[in-house]
Amino acid sequence: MSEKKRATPLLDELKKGPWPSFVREIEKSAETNAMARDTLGQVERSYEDKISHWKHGGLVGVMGYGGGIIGRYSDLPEEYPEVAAFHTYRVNQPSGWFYTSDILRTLCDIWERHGSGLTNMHGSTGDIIFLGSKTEELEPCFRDLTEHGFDLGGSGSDVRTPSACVGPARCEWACYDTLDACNDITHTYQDELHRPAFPYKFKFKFSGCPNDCVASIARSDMSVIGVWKDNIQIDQEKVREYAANGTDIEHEVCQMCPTQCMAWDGTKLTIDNANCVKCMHCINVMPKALRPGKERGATILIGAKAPIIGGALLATVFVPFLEMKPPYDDIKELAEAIWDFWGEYGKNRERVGEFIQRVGLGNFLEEIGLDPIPEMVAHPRTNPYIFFEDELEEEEDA
Amino acid sequence: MSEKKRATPLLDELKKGPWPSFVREIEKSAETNAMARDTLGQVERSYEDKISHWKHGGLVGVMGYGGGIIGRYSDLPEEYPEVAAFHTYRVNQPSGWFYTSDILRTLCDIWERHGSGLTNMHGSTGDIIFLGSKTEELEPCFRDLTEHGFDLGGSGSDVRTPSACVGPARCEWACYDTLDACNDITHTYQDELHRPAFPYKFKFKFSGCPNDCVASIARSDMSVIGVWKDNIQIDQEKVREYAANGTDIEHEVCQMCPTQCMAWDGTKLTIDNANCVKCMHCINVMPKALRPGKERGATILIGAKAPIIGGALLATVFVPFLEMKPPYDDIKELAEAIWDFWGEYGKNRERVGEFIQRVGLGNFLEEIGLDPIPEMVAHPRTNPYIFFEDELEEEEDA
Amino acid sequence: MAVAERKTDIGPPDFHQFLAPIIKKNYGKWAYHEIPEPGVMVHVAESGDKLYTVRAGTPRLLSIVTIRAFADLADTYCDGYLRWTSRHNVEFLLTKKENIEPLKADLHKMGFPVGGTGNSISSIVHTQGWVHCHSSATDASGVVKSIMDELYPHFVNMDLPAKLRIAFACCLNMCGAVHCSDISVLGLHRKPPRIDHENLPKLCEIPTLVSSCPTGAIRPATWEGDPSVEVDESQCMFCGNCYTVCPAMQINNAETDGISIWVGGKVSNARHTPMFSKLVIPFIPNNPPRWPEVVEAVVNIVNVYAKHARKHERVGEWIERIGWPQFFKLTGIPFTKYHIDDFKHAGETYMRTTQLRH
Amino acid sequence: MAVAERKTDIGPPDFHQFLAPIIKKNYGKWAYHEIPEPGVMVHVAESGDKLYTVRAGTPRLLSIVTIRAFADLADTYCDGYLRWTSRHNVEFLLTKKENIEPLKADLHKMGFPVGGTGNSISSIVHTQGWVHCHSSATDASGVVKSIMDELYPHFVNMDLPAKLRIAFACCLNMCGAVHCSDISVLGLHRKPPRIDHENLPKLCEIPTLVSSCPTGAIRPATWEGDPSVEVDESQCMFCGNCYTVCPAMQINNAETDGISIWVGGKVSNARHTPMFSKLVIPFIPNNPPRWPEVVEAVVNIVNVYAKHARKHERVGEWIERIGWPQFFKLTGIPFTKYHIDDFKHAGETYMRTTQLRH
Ligand code: SRM
Ligand code: SRM
Ligand code: SRM
Ligand code: SRM
Ligand code: SF4
Ligand code: SF4
Ligand code: SF4
Ligand code: SF4
Ligand code: SF4
Ligand code: SF4
Ligand code: SF4
Ligand code: SF4
Repeated sequence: MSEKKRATPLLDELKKGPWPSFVREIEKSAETNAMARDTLGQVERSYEDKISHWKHGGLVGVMGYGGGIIGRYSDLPEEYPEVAAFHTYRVNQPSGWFYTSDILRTLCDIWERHGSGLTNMHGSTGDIIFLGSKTEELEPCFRDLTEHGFDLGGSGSDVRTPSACVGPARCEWACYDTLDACNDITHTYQDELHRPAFPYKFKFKFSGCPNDCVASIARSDMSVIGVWKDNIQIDQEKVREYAANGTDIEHEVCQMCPTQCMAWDGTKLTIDNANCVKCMHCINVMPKALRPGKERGATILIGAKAPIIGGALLATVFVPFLEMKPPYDDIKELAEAIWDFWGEYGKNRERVGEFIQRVGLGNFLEEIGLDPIPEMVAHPRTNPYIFFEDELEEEEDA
Repeated sequence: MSEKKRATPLLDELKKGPWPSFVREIEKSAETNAMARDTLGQVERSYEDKISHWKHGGLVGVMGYGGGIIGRYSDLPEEYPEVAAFHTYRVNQPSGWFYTSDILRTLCDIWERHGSGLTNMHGSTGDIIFLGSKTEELEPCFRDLTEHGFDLGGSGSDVRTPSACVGPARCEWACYDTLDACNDITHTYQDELHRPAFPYKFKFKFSGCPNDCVASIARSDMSVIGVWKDNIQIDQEKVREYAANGTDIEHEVCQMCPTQCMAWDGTKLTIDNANCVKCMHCINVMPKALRPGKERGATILIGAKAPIIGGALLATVFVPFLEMKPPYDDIKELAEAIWDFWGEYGKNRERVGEFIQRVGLGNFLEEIGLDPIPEMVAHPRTNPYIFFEDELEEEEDA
Repeated sequence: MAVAERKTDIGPPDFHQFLAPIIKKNYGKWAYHEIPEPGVMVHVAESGDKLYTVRAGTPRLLSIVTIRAFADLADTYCDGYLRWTSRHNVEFLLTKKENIEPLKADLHKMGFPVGGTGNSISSIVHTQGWVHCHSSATDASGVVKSIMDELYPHFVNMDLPAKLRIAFACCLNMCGAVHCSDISVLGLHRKPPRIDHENLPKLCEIPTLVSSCPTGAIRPATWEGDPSVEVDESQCMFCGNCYTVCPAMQINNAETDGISIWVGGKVSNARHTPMFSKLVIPFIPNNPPRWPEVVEAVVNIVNVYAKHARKHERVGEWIERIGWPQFFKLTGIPFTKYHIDDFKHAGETYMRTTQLRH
Repeated sequence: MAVAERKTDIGPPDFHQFLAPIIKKNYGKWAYHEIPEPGVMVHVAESGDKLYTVRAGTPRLLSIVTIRAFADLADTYCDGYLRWTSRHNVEFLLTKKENIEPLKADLHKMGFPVGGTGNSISSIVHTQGWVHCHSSATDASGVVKSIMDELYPHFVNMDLPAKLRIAFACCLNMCGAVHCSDISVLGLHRKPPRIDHENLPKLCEIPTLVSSCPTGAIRPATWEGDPSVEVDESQCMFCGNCYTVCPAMQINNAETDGISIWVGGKVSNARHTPMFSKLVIPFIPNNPPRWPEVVEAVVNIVNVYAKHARKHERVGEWIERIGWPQFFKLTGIPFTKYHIDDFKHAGETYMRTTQLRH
């Protein structure tokens, strides 16, 4: 164990200033934890050298799981022996990142026993990240976690840890129970989450309305975004109140509506709901006066991802409106139909969004048994290169 | 010569109805011209068979020219011997398609002497099309044309016949002299027009304002579109007149302005000219009240084309504003710089728009010596795949 | 000798010699214009001079007989000055207002409709078809005539929300403005090329042919010992580019060729930026001599547009406002997998927002 | 024995057990919310119940020491109920309004700022950097800390035209929301990988490695008789994907790695559809420990935006309104050839209209 606190003049600069400092956090753990101490040392060294001193991980993990642990080794193991191995756990967070003080202490105690005492609350996918474990602690820590009700999240080519916005627990706009849907789907797909069997990762994210507070449309292979079908609920009295209190309804609301489907005559707000695209803007500006309609469900979009390697993708509309009731069979059927086809024909490291573009959305829909509808496209094709295959088949049959 | 008028029951159906009939036109010539007679026959046959009876052309032309004639042969030469060979001339029209009765009669006389008596006024590129000539007539007809002041237009991989909107001859919005520019460029590039030496065709089109009445932004490799830099000229009195006569200025003008840079208070129209994108809409609606500004020139755009083979392209902004004064040296320099680079590295049958996409607009600009400016893009890149070549070079030099 | 006299590279005649004196005088000095009635425009110069234009529709394919008749009309009514437009209409350029009516009467007698100005349907920009081209998947002039017979009232009136521009092309080369028109009618093939192995090596360069295929469906192959090519039919989308470069790749097919319909393109920069046309009806079989299904489809789209669009809204702008699902609903046109792009930039056309009408 | 007891696949704990009673009671029955002051929200239920939320910024990298301190605060002020947000902020869920001020005071004492609500800059979504990842072209936490020290006033106030969301990622894998954020800070490499030929055959599968390269720059090759690969450096754009799949393709480079800045992305479907971030500064060298040039660049963009955007306009919406040329002018950032896309769909980003400001 490296006993001595090393000098970290560069990192010390990052203790200054009003924003809370990650250096202070590492130092807090370093007071009692040697791994945290060597973390400080190695990171200081990176600041000197302007380069990462971590190496690839290799295959580390817990028994029977193919994911959930990211292996990591130092390239300066002699200088920073406590972080020679410095793996992370992805601990599957509860839906909506809700905790009690007790359960947080339980987690802290486990991590005090087995690792660096450093965490991320949370990782970008949503997991509780336990940052820095030695190889020999992996299995004991895992046991300690499961005994206290926690399990690992995903990594590698599997279902990744799903996440959900705060939803009906606190938000008046949640059009379905994001927390329950996230929890249900996560439990249903434990095997897919722990045993990578896909061409690449597959992420679920659940947002309760089109504000999309978990960025699902940009960051998940299956994005479930709450929406309503009927009319926006208006309380005209409250609209007038907003106007009286200084909201410029004409300019701030009506003119910013993407379809210009609203009108305000100074006393009454009218909405042409048939042309409302449920963007949320007017509701966001006047939450006391406007509310989503009552016929609620979700839009299902498929295939978002970061740029590596074919370029970033936003998710594509697959189902404009789906009722969201447990046990969420429709969503599961859709996910499984997608996995079957992608699982068989997807290339290694090809996200489902890229796969769809490769085989063509039309063909993809046919294979998973979904009818093409105009809601799925921004506009029909502009090029005349149509594969008239049915025609060929019909005639071959004849 | 086929003497007999054949029965054409299918084509006869197309003599009915209020729109002027091309069948009647062919019949008019067929009264005195055997080629027109056989044209009727073969077209009727196509109507029966639902298929074209023309074959590829092969290399026919006039001496010393590589373009201007489209070769064509019948695949039923025995049945329609008069159209066994049925080539077309592309006769370069005068700028703006202006004629006098005399010059039209001259053209008709030439075409009576040498061909079918059928024309297109005009072809899609803008040429006067003489439709249907025998091979042996090509050279005599050409001589007759040049003796009367006409020359052939382009075909094949050359400069194609440029065309121009009516411009200053009749249109109050022309921001430069489209007719003169078109005429000047056409005369400057006679060699490039008649002797194909490019990877593929290169079309110029000249429109006097952003209404683009010759569709140059969609159909030309170099699109020259008139525009102004300063403020729209407003006659407020006339604006009020339009309002009084029923134009709903708020909805028809202000709200339809793409940048929402106009305001109408019932008596005065204000334009935030810094945000006007010169779209023409407001001027189009109120031509008596509004006029383009006084500092006039043109935007130069490059690379439009039909879909074959890489997909259709609209033209890309290269020069946001160029003064348009004879001898149009700036435009010529730009065109020649493009031809040099594209001529050397363009693939066979690769339009300049496709070539730019293949080598990258940034590289292309560098090669032709034009600075990159944000006006050239709808938005900067969204993917992080940047080729930092300068950096590499600098360091290699060091 | 004779050769020495031969003139070449003289270029087109200088347009100035064909300009009417009123145009020469007011060249570049026009103040404004009005459209007093369909097909008639008056351009007023800063000098106060007035130029009257009478525009008439033509079938584009004109006999010299007709052109001479137009010349005669021009002599009678406007000192011999006339022009054609970029959409195949003929324009008589008058200085005498009183000549408008007699000119219109004569044109009417000759069967040439006056109109095409303002918010009308102007002449259809079109191509050769069976009259001249070897590539055509359908005729051009016949389809255009059949459509314009029905749309005639919209040519001679200005009763639409905005200009409506129709283009026609007989094959994917799209010689015209099909890729950017309010409504486009496009001939297409639907079968892979039939290879004439016998003549192929004589007629075509195999490397050029192979590289002509946008999908890479063509590969070099040998046929009875001779060099030729083979086509992976599952990769062919019938573009006909191989046929353009090689006559031995026959793409025309009487049974399966036909017509597709596209909408929502535009060229002008007014209001909305220029847009491509989008597919709405993937296929209608050829049904000469009058293509009734095609005509009906076009008329239906025009009617739905005329009924629902706002003033000044071009077809594509209208559809953007109401959304494509609504367009398909209002027109009753079925949406199929063929509408979904699957070419190079297909992914860019997928719907990537929840902004939908429900 | 012990193995038999081992629990697996139990999934995450059921969230219901962590919900405060007021939440259980009013679950799905919230009526509206207000933001009385920065960092404090009140959600009012249909029942009339009121839930107060106090939101505090964190560095995301938290010691268990801090987490325990948060737990203690939760016990003191809100019966032990708290949560984290999707942007790494901690939220205390109170039923007693009078506890807000003391809680804020305690947080302030501990150094955790209260804010991040409404039209503010919330915490930066970010990644591992030199603290944990082998791919990082720069550190994450240090850059984020340096930026937030300067933007702190925008976290504790709600003084911007709209929400402004910043994301950071240390390499092109973009573990987070860099591709869709108002402002993004992205680490990037600028040199081709250095190949460790010696170890490559042991560590990596060559076909997988070859196919990992998006530009096809990697080809199989032999090195001193052994199988390896070679890189066509002119085709490499330094994405690092080869390094992800193969440790023998070292991409990190202390001299040439650094940071790029992107703007104008968004995720929400409010008003404008979701948008990608666009490149504005191609490269700034790494300058630890406080990256002053990066901080300055971000602050400049925030200031220009704050000054010019309209209320409710996100960065990307504002730029769309004023146009990119104007954005570059106002910020004083130079436009270069690197800003022009040259990847797969590059042509779709070229300006294809005359609609320009002059
Ligand atoms: C820990 C985390 C970043 C963080 O600091 O929060 C992370 C860390 C890594 N990501 Fe990630 N990704 C993390 C969320 C994301 C996200 C965001 C999300 O899930 O919403 C994305 C973008 C969205 C997406 O999935 O497209 C993301 C896109 C990637 C990619 C991009 C390739 C792809 O298309 O998937 C890679 C490359 C790969 O998979 O080989 C990658 C790979 C990696 C690896 C495993 C590095 C590698 O090359 O193998 C990183 C391990 C770092 C380390 O040392 O711990 N990570 N990664 C996030 C997971 C924590 C968690 O479980 O909560
Ligand atoms: C005659 C004309 C159509 C008409 O009826 O008006 C025409 C006719 C032909 N075009 Fe065209 N094109 C004609 C204007 C166009 C236009 C419109 C324009 O110029 O504004 C276009 C679209 C714009 C563009 O250039 O992209 C056009 C795009 C094509 C293409 C598409 C490939 C490309 O990217 O250039 C081909 C294919 C080719 O070049 O091999 C093509 C090829 C042909 C050929 C030569 C057929 C061939 O495969 O070799 C046609 C000869 C038909 C015949 O038998 O006479 N034609 N062609 C037009 C020329 C008349 C004139 O000179 O005035
Ligand atoms: C004569 C002609 C130019 C020529 O040199 O031949 C011409 C002439 C005029 N155009 Fe045009 N345009 C002509 C083809 C075009 C084209 C090209 C085409 O159709 O292929 C376009 C682009 C069409 C498109 O966007 O797809 C075109 C888009 C316009 C516009 C913009 C319309 C819009 O709102 O998008 C105007 C403005 C207006 O009409 O309000 C316009 C306005 C005009 C004005 C009013 C200009 C003027 O002040 O004289 C002229 C009379 C228009 C009328 O017919 O009502 N002209 N105009 C062409 C007549 C074609 C015909 O016979 O029908
Ligand atoms: C707590 C949180 C959800 C969660 O489960 O953790 C949340 C909660 C709320 N969001 Fe959100 N959003 C949260 C992340 C997001 C994200 C995701 C992100 O930033 O990565 C987005 C998408 C951002 C984007 O577009 O790039 C997001 C886009 C919105 C919007 C749309 C803003 C817009 O105009 O584009 C609203 C509406 C508004 O604020 O007017 C909104 C509104 C709200 C409301 C007012 C909803 C409500 O009635 O309770 C909540 C308080 C907002 C506030 O902070 O002012 N929330 N919200 C997230 C807090 C993050 C944080 O700590 O700062
Ligand atoms: S996504 Fe919608 S429902 Fe969920 S927290 Fe955000 S605003 Fe509320
Ligand atoms: S939700 Fe959006 S689209 Fe619907 S009315 Fe409100 S602002 Fe308009
Ligand atoms: S392009 Fe402009 S200048 Fe030319 S005719 Fe059309 S409206 Fe007039
Ligand atoms: S020309 Fe177009 S952009 Fe300019 S003010 Fe008129 S309508 Fe607006
Ligand atoms: S569109 Fe095709 S078939 Fe018609 S003229 Fe052009 S090349 Fe020939
Ligand atoms: S028709 Fe087009 S896709 Fe088919 S083989 Fe020929 S070139 Fe290829
Ligand atoms: S962005 Fe890159 S360097 Fe940073 S954590 Fe993700 S994979 Fe590692
Ligand atoms: S860094 Fe990217 S582009 Fe360069 S060789 Fe590796 S995978 Fe290919």
